[in-house]
Amino acid sequence: MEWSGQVFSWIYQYFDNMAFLLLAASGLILIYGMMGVINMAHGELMMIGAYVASAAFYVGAPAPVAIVAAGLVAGLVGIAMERLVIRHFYNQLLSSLVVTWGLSLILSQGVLLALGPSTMNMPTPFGSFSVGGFSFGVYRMVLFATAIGLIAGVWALFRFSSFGVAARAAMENPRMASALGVDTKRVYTATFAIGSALGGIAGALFAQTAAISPFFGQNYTPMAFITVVMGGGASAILGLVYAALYLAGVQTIASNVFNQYVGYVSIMAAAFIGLLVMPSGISDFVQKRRARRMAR
Amino acid sequence: MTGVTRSRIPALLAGLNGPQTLGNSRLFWVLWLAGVAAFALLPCVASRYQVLTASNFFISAILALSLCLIWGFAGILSLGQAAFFGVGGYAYGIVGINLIEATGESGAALVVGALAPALLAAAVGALMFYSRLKGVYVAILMLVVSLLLGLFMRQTADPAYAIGGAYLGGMNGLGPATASDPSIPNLTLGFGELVAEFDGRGRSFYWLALGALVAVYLGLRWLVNSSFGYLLVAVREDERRTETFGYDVRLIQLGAFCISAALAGLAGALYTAWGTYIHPDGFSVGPNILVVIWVAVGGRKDLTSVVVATLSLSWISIELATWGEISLLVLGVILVAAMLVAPEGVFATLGAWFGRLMVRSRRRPAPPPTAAAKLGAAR
Amino acid sequence: MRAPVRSSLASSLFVLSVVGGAAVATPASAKDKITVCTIDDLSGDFSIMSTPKTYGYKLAVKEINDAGGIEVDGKKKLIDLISYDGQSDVKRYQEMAQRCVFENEADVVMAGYTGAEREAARKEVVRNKTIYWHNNQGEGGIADHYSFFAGPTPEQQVLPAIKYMVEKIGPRMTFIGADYNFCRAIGQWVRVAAGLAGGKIEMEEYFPFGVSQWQATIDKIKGAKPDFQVHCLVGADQVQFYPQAQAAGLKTPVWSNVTISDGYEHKRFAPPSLANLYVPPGYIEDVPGEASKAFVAKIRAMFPSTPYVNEHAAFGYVAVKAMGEAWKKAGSTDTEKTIAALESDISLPDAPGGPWIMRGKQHHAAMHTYLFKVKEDHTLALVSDLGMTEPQFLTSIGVDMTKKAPNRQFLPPDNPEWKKYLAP
Amino acid sequence: MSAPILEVRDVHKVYGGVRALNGLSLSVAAGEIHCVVGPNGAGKSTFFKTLIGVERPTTGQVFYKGQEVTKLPAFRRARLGLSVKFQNISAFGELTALQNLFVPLRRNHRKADIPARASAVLARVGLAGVEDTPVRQLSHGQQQWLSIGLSIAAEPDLLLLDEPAAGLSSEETARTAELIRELNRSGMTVVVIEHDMGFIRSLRARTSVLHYGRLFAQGGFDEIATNEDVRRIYLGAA
Repeated sequence: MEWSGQVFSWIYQYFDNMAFLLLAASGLILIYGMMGVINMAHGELMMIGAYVASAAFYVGAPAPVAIVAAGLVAGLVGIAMERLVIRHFYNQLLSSLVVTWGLSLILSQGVLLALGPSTMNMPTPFGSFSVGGFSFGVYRMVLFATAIGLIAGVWALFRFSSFGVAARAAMENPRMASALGVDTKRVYTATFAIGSALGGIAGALFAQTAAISPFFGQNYTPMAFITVVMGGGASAILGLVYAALYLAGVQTIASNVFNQYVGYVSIMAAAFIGLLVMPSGISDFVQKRRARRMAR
Repeated sequence: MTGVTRSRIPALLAGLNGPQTLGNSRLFWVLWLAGVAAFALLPCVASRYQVLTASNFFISAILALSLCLIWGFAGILSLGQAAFFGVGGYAYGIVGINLIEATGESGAALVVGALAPALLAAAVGALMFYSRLKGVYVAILMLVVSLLLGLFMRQTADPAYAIGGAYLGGMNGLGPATASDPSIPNLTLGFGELVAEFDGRGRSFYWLALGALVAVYLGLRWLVNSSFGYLLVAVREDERRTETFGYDVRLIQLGAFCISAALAGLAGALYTAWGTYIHPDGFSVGPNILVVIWVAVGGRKDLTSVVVATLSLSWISIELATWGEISLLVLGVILVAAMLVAPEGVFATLGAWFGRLMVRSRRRPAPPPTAAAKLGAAR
Repeated sequence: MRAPVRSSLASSLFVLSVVGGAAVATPASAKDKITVCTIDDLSGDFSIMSTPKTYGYKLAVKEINDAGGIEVDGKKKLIDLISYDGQSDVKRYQEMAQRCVFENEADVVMAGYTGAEREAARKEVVRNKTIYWHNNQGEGGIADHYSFFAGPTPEQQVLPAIKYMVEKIGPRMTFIGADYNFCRAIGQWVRVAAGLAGGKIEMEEYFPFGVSQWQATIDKIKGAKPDFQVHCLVGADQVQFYPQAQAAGLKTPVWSNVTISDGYEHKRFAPPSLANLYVPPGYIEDVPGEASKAFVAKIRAMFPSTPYVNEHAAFGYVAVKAMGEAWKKAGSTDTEKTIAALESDISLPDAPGGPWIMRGKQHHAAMHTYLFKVKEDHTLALVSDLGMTEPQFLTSIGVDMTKKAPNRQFLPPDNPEWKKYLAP
Repeated sequence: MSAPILEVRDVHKVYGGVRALNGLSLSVAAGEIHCVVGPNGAGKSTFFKTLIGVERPTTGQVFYKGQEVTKLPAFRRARLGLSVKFQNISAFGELTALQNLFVPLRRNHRKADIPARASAVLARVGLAGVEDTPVRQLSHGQQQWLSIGLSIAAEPDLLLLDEPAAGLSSEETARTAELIRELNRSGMTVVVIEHDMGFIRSLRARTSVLHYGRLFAQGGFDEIATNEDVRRIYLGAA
């Protein structure tokens, strides 16, 4: 066991912790940040992704195909949810929370009734590598890279594409946007579908390391929300990255200096303190600091 | 409507009526009294199980009212109301175990059960409101507080986690530290020889819980229709504007928050006394969301609706639990349907609709059209 | 102006009282039957483990009823099985336990998977002087007049299995577990077992339920270089340890008494995540023997979609059968008479896992436990039949339930002889 | 001219890279009506917010009655006798007019006295008789006047009005101007922030023009109205 291995292990854990938060929150950030909807059923979209990926995998599809299929199905379910229910609850935080809690009960319980209490997960691919006497799973790094890729993709989509411009306009001022010829309804539906698809993909990715059950997603939702809210609304996607950097950093340090129990508690404590210091989230805080610096 | 009814209602009721609450007419109060009387007489016809279950529903309704005060009237969203309920419950149990043999009563434990969460709310609330935390950030922060409390309570399985004679007990719940310590006492009120014990399974506890619910309900009606209540609504509608009248909005929010926490704590203490059991599961996400569901489905801006919704939903979900696997699915469908049909709350919408219907059927337009109203109509 | 609300309230009140009236009217007919009331997680996180338990109940009740019922008070009576869904929600257990006791006037209540569920239901049942059963493994040591336990206790699993591991694999072990009562108790039992068998615990750490990233712990375990690991990882998040450890190349053998027997993880994780895992169930589908095969066949005939016949199914079945024997022996459903019968060492020679005997002085049962090992392809190999294991802990600290029930829970620190093993 | 009741010195305010105020200095004399005008984006709303304490200036100072109040929160400034009315209607829609007036009045008066005082305030702003009407049922103009009523119920020394004539008919605008003059006659200093030059004209008061976050010009209304530079920035903005 060498120092290089220990140091790499810390970095590895940091990336791993970050990947967890980023993946769990990547779909939520769109739905919460752009539509003001707290989607408690996001975990169920992840669960659907996990089921679809696993089913596709065991009928012979290669893993990447299974993951894409998971995204597609979750996206379709998202469209149905949005058209039938969610569209009545834009920007109503707690009402949307209640209604999506109901949806989450329906989805998880429906899957339980239809498919039974569990299914086989997928094998973890890629094996391991070692650094300085420590060995590490390759897949966790792939998760991290994928998470970064997905976030960057979403950012680019909303930043550069014409859909992104229309979406941002619709979020900012729906009436103005529709007067300018943006079909706001379709933009909302598409945004929700993309958020849902991201959830499905995240679920499929987690399905390769976690057991799959109808209640698979519920373990991710609260932590994902804390991350999203911590990020703040000033710049949603950047905020998510800040929040993941911050929370995963605190967790990694605390788990290694103390133990993993403290590490877990410290995420919550860090969110508590972070929100008090930055009452509108990290991205808002950063933006204000920058503004103040420019003024001087 | 208010203008008409004000003069006709006895002075006693005037303080309880106002536009902050639906149901201000004489008819409403007659029906209200009939409802309370029916509940009071319920133990005479219902089985023991129904009585003790209804006691639990009343306690839930107090918890729901506590959230209604801050969410519906002061505009503070909280996803951590069950934290105060849990703290109140544990406080009652801990104090009760330690004092019951010395004093022979557990009224002090009930008081601590309300005060402990109020103190917690004062501390957390001061930090939140003086940091200018708002909206969803308050909601999430309170959820984090609740989860942290739950994390702590779950890992107290070690016997070292004992406060006097009370062993926190981790996931298995609060209990006596040693064989010689008493278990969580029934609610026992009074002094010396003059004590009355309220067994959570009996009628006396039922009436006590009903009385507590009625008292909290009337107390909150009075509060929200008082000038402090107007202030709460003012804060909800426009924090900044209220501040420009010289009010420290943060202090008002903190006050409402502490009152709400004390009521939630009272409910928690009653819950512990009811089942003589308290466990850390109450701090997790589900129970916190459940309170929000009760309030949202009822209609967060009306106290009566919240009580009716809590009683109905509790009853529905406990009946559904006997249906087996399909129960949660049906509950989900009910929630989604309720929110789609009446996003502002099923019972509040129903009440407002019936209010309009009553007015129309009497063929009397609601307010005597003032010059101002005419002017408004003309525009 | 809120008449509709009031009137809907009034009508629900009416419904309540009608239901109440009906309930008051029913006991007469209910007395013709023996009522077994069960509460299990049919939905929520724990439905994976607990759904098969209801299969065990249903099979046992069917068998008893098909044989014409049980003769009590001079009359053959059938068993009426009432099952509620606890929804993996502790508060629901409390509420449903009340319903069992007061509304259904149950003769016995069987409820709960986790310790929290068990205590929520058990406290309510025993304070109303009704017989309570818990039918899967637990932390053991509960000495209560009304409470009976069908499943194995830690002393029956940990002591023989750790002894085997120390002797066959090596003395040095690491312990990781969920931070709650059950795993804390298992931790204490592992220390006792290590002390008794001459093993050494190199590392002991507890984790909250939400933990799902394990690299730091994997590093630590590797650093400790144990001969084998002891695990008490509980819940969907924590069991992610296994694929992560495989991926990170941690191949040290693992012993765990919470895996496979409840949640049949070997059927849910893609191989080889769980390879080299040793488990000590009181019963699982793979237990050899005619009784086991017959039991699996009967469960599958009745419930073809059963994913795996686990410990819950077996001990749910055993508990109802044991109550049947006790009622028969007592000739009555009277609570005290039934308890007296149960305390006379009721035995089931043909239980799925082999002979099973309720030890009346302990309210826990003697039974076979087995040591299985998970192979690369996730099939299970029987390593050792640990033999008939007796519950002795309560007796060893001087408790005799047939004489006086202390109505509390005892844990290893209550045995003064073990103080030396438990000291950190 | 008497001593300034309100003074801002070299105030800067930056939002995310945008300089809303850029070295603004301005003073208001006790007892006057003072109008602040400027084209869109001149920094009027930001100026208003820094005066009432909702926003803090990035740099610079604000004085009220000779005391520095730069870092004082809004409610403390209000207690010093500074009262405001926001641009959008800022009465509480879900309360009745009387209950609205409870909010400013309950700080200084006993509960029993409040209804009578409230009626007096309502009469003063021309709204006698609407006590029990929920505010959302009032017309737009009535809500504006009630909002002014709320502000004066606090019995301030300085009244800040942000666009009091926004969305009003010409008849209502004239009544509003009359109300402001009447309040000023009773001893209140009034600062009116307004985009609409027509309304300012009817007040005929000292006027400051803001442009790009600075004081651009100051003087009597006629002086300002005939100033070529002011005309140019207004037309340029339009």
